[in-house]
Amino acid sequence: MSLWEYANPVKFLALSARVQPVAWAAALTGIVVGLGWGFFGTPDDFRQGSTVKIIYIHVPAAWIAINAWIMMLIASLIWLVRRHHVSALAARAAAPVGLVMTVIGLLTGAIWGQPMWGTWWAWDPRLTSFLILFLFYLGYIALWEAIEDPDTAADLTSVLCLVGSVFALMSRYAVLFWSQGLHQGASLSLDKEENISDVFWIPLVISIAGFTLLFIALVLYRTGTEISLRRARALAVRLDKEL
Amino acid sequence: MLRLKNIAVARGGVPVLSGVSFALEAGQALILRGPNGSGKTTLLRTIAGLQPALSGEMEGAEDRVAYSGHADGLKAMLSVAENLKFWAAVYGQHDIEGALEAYALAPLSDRLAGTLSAGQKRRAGLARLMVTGRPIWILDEPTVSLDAATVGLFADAVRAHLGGGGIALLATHIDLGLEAQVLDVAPLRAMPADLHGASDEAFL
Amino acid sequence: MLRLKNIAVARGGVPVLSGVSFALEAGQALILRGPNGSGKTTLLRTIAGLQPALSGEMEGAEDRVAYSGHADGLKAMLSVAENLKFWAAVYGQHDIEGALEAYALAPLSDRLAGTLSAGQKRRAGLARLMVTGRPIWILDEPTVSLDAATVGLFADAVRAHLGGGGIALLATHIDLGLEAQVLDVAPLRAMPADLHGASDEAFL
Amino acid sequence: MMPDLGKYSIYVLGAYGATLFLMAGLVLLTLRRGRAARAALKRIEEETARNGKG
Amino acid sequence: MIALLLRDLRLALRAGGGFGLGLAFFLILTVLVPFSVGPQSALLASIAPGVLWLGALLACLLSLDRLLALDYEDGTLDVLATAPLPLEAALAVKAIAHWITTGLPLVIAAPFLGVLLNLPPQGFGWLVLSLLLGTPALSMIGTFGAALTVGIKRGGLLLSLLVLPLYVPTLIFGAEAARRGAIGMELETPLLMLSGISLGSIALLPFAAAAALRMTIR
Amino acid sequence: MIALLLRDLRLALRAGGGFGLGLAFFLILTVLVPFSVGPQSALLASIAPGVLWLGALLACLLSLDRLLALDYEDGTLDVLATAPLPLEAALAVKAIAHWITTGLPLVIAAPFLGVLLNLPPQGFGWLVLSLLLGTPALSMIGTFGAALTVGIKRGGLLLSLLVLPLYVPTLIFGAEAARRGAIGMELETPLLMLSGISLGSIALLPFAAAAALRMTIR
Ligand code: HEM
Ligand SMILES: Nc1ncnc2c1ncn2[C@@H]1O[C@H](COP(=O)(O)OP(=O)(O)OP(=O)(O)O)[C@@H](O)[C@H]1O
Ligand SMILES: Nc1ncnc2c1ncn2[C@@H]1O[C@H](COP(=O)(O)OP(=O)(O)OP(=O)(O)O)[C@@H](O)[C@H]1O
Ligand SMILES: [Mg+2]
Ligand SMILES: [Mg+2]
Repeated sequence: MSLWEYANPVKFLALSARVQPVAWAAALTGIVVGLGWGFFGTPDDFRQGSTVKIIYIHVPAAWIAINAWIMMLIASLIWLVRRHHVSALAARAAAPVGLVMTVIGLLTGAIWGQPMWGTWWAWDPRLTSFLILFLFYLGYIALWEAIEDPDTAADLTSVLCLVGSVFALMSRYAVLFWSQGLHQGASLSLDKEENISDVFWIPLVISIAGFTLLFIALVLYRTGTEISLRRARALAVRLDKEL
Repeated sequence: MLRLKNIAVARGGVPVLSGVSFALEAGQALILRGPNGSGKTTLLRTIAGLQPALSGEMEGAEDRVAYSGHADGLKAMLSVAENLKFWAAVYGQHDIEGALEAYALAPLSDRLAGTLSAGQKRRAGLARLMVTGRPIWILDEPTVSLDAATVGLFADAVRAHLGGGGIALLATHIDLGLEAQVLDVAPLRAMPADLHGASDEAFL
Repeated sequence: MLRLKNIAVARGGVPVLSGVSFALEAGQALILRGPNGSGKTTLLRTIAGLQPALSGEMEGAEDRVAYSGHADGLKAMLSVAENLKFWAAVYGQHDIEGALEAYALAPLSDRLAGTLSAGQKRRAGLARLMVTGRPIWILDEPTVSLDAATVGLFADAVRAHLGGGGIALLATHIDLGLEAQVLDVAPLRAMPADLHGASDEAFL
Repeated sequence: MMPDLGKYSIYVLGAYGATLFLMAGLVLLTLRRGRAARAALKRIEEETARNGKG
Repeated sequence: MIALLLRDLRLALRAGGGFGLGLAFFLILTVLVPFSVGPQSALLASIAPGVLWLGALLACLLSLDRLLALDYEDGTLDVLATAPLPLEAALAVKAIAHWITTGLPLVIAAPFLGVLLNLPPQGFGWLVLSLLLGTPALSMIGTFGAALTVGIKRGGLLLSLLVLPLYVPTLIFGAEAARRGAIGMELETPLLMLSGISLGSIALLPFAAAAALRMTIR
Repeated sequence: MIALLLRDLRLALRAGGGFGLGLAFFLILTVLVPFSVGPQSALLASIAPGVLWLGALLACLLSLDRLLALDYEDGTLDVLATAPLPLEAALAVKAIAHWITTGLPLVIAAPFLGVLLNLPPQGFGWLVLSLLLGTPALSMIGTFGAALTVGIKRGGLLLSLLVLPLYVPTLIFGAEAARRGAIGMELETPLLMLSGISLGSIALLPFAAAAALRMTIR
């Protein structure tokens, strides 16, 4: 059976009904364990003190924020090329989740910045790119909301997502050119020597996994909501076709 | 020649008509009738190529259609003659005299389109069809706001177009005095059973 | 009662009609006829109080008029019922059931006005008149885009309004089957000799 | 049980609090909207079934 | 009148109604400022109150063209003008609805954007206060401008042009108050002037706006 | 195609057509900046290139909603979509017309406004050059945004919201080039990037815009 079978809303709902309980439970476990361990069970950093505990939220949120957009990009492409409704609706369902995660990343970063850098906000390239990503989420959601016809909305938001991704990438280079950074470099790469020590690393990875599962569970549920709305609309139309 | 076979059309993702079939030879006209909301506008827009059909086959429409919808496509800040000249140029034509004459627009040709009355504006909108040089005219309620005399001018223009080997497809609620076939779309309403290809079909 | 005496009206600074006089008692209707551009819209807007008359006297119109022009005054993003309720509230009324019923709008009442077809939209626009509670209806080409059945509904609504002591003033190009006086405005076209009060008179 | 957060306690607690608030909000709104949509669908499905077509 | 206010608010909240768009514009504009003048935080801090006031003003300005033009196009204004409601009251209500959907969110969002521009901590309260006192004037003046330009197709830019000069006094006193607040100077005078402008606008401009509207729709 | 270009230019020149409105907005905005950030000339000089770029960008942005919406409302787009002209070409022509009527005047006016903001003398040439290279991208990106939002009633503010993030790279490189020019730094890289963005947009965006437009009018 091909993967595309699940592009059928009914099949998708059936599958998602089976996956969802597992996803929710695993997400809850991951988040509780990851954050709990991070908050209660890890030592303070010798330089950053207890603020290092923010990392267990900040990094997973930032990770989801970026990957949610990539998922939306892929879903948009699938919709444009193969016109599978579920993928368009999944993109729509993911956007608000990505937006909230972006906000969490921004907020926790800002809170972290105050004790570490002495400022809530600096125009560092990483921070700035993130803010631009936030704007792209806003525009994408606003376009979905503004268009009445669901298929047209799916088409147009997909085009926006494609073109927007190109411009977001260009913005990243522009921002790097424009300002030098304060922000941490990537410290989670597997091949690098100076990885952060294991005490921080393990709860962080658990937390990232928890956030990712939460994202999956939320998107599955929200896609189901969108499918219900479309289905209700389709049925309603056929009912009061009496004109 | 324009041939439709078993066409189904949708509006707002909802199928409104299905099983529309007809064939028009050069010199023939077809009048669509049907109550409000039956899908005439949707069908005409589909034939004009402004939206895709749900299913079915269509032949002979591509690049041969001149469409005139509820809006007139006139710029308020250009004079009637300028408007017509622009559309003539877009369609690779030059002469607008014939069109001005056919709708008695000569006295208004230097007026800005924005200062015309409802009926005068419609007249200028109809004249636009004559400068396209396209063989198939698709007209959605062309005589809205027109007085009786102008409806006569319009009927003459359509007859001349048909006489020259053209085809005309009209949706209207009133009688135009044209000798043409009539297609009542009311019985063609899309039934739940034959909603194939509706964009929301996957959700049922 | 609505009485006009020797009214002259202008559009874009140019007088279009002069010497318009008529009187309507409760229960009477008047249909304005005239070719395109003769000034019917201008006259109706003047009577509704949307623009001043050049000269002449008018009685009985103030604050008793409900006007319906080429546009319908419907918000695309509100449902039909919400639109009607809003207008009812503005005119201090509450009940919209009668209006929905008169135009068979009940099945459409939860649809957003923006998704209606041309004729359905017009129907909702006409229903608005019924929730104003105003005695004088002024209607500019009310039956544009309406199918025959709905024209019948409209005629019934007007008859009911007249029967309740109302007055109706209509401009139309088609026959509505109403028993009403008819005023042809064509002979009333403003002559250069009687341009009293035109806004450019001072320059003559 | 509560770890000693030192002078940074407001920052850490603030970050955790804000996050929990936002995530709870997201989940609750998602569930609420989902429930409403599913209920509406159920209603209309029943109506369709009653009308004997669909 | 309540019906009109409720309708306007409901329309603003509906999909595509534009609620929150002014806010988003404000946000984006604030973000663009560092991109154009550079990321140095001292420079940004010194222009922050002015930029925020200017941003709020522009966000307000850009939402003005929806204020009356939509009602004009679909014939609502024609009907309102012949309805029992006095046109002055209708316009005042529309200005209030505009303030609630545009001005108020801007006031609430301003401190957060102040963070982005490194506004000094002591300036936040004064910034919010000055916006709270000044934005009602912006909405009311804007309604007047909208009434002047309503008949003009896509008159948005013309509207901006007409309204911007009228906004100058509000902007000067508002930005001055916010700037003085940020650097801890005395700021009673500009705040008083700002309140005066708002009160005067609310008291008088509905009449001017109604007069203008009667002329444009005729 | 020439006919379309000429018609657009003629419409822009007619009364109410909007030619010069973008320019006037640019002017007023520049004048408002000293009112909002205060009159110190050193501060103004240091933000001048950025303010001028931002002003040009906003002036461009605000004229976008006339670009297609008017043609949509009066049915012209429906007819254009069924006309022999490819829609991609029609949209490219409309972007060119927009640039000629909006971008070009801004480029020409920028030096004069630079004087108002104490822009250092050596910066004038670079400012003009950077605008000349960057404004075509603004027009083309704007056309794409307009095509996305054309069916939406008064989508002006939404249009701004969608287009502003897309404008970010152009703004950064443009303003950076102008700023470096004003203080005499090396500026080859930003100018090259700016040209690259413009050329890329002109080559690719007409296709995206035409695709979007086909979706909106159907
Ligand atoms: C509002 C301000 C901030 C924003 C928008 C922000 C954004 C980001 C982003 C986008 C990432 C990348 C995550 C990934 O690559 O998956 C990240 C990672 C990280 N951030 Fe921040 N950040 C902010 C402030 C801070 C502050 C103040 C600190 C600490 C002093 C900090 C510490 C870190 C660390 C340690 C990482 C992990 C780096 C890695 O493993 O790649 N951030 N942040
Ligand atoms: N955006 C939309 N969303 C959902 N349904 C729509 C939308 N637009 C139109 N409809 C519906 O589609 C149907 C067909 O409309 P269409 O405009 O084709 O009818 P029509 O035959 O032209 O009617 P009229 O004679 O009133 O112009 C109508 O029932 C209408 O309510
Ligand atoms: N803005 C304007 N400036 C100058 N003349 C105008 C303007 N608007 C309309 N006119 C002219 O005024 C005259 C009266 O127009 P009006 O709209 O009242 O006619 P009408 O009788 O309603 O016509 P129709 O039946 O076509 O609707 C027309 O000749 C028209 O050309
Ligand atoms: Mg129709
Ligand atoms: Mg008329």
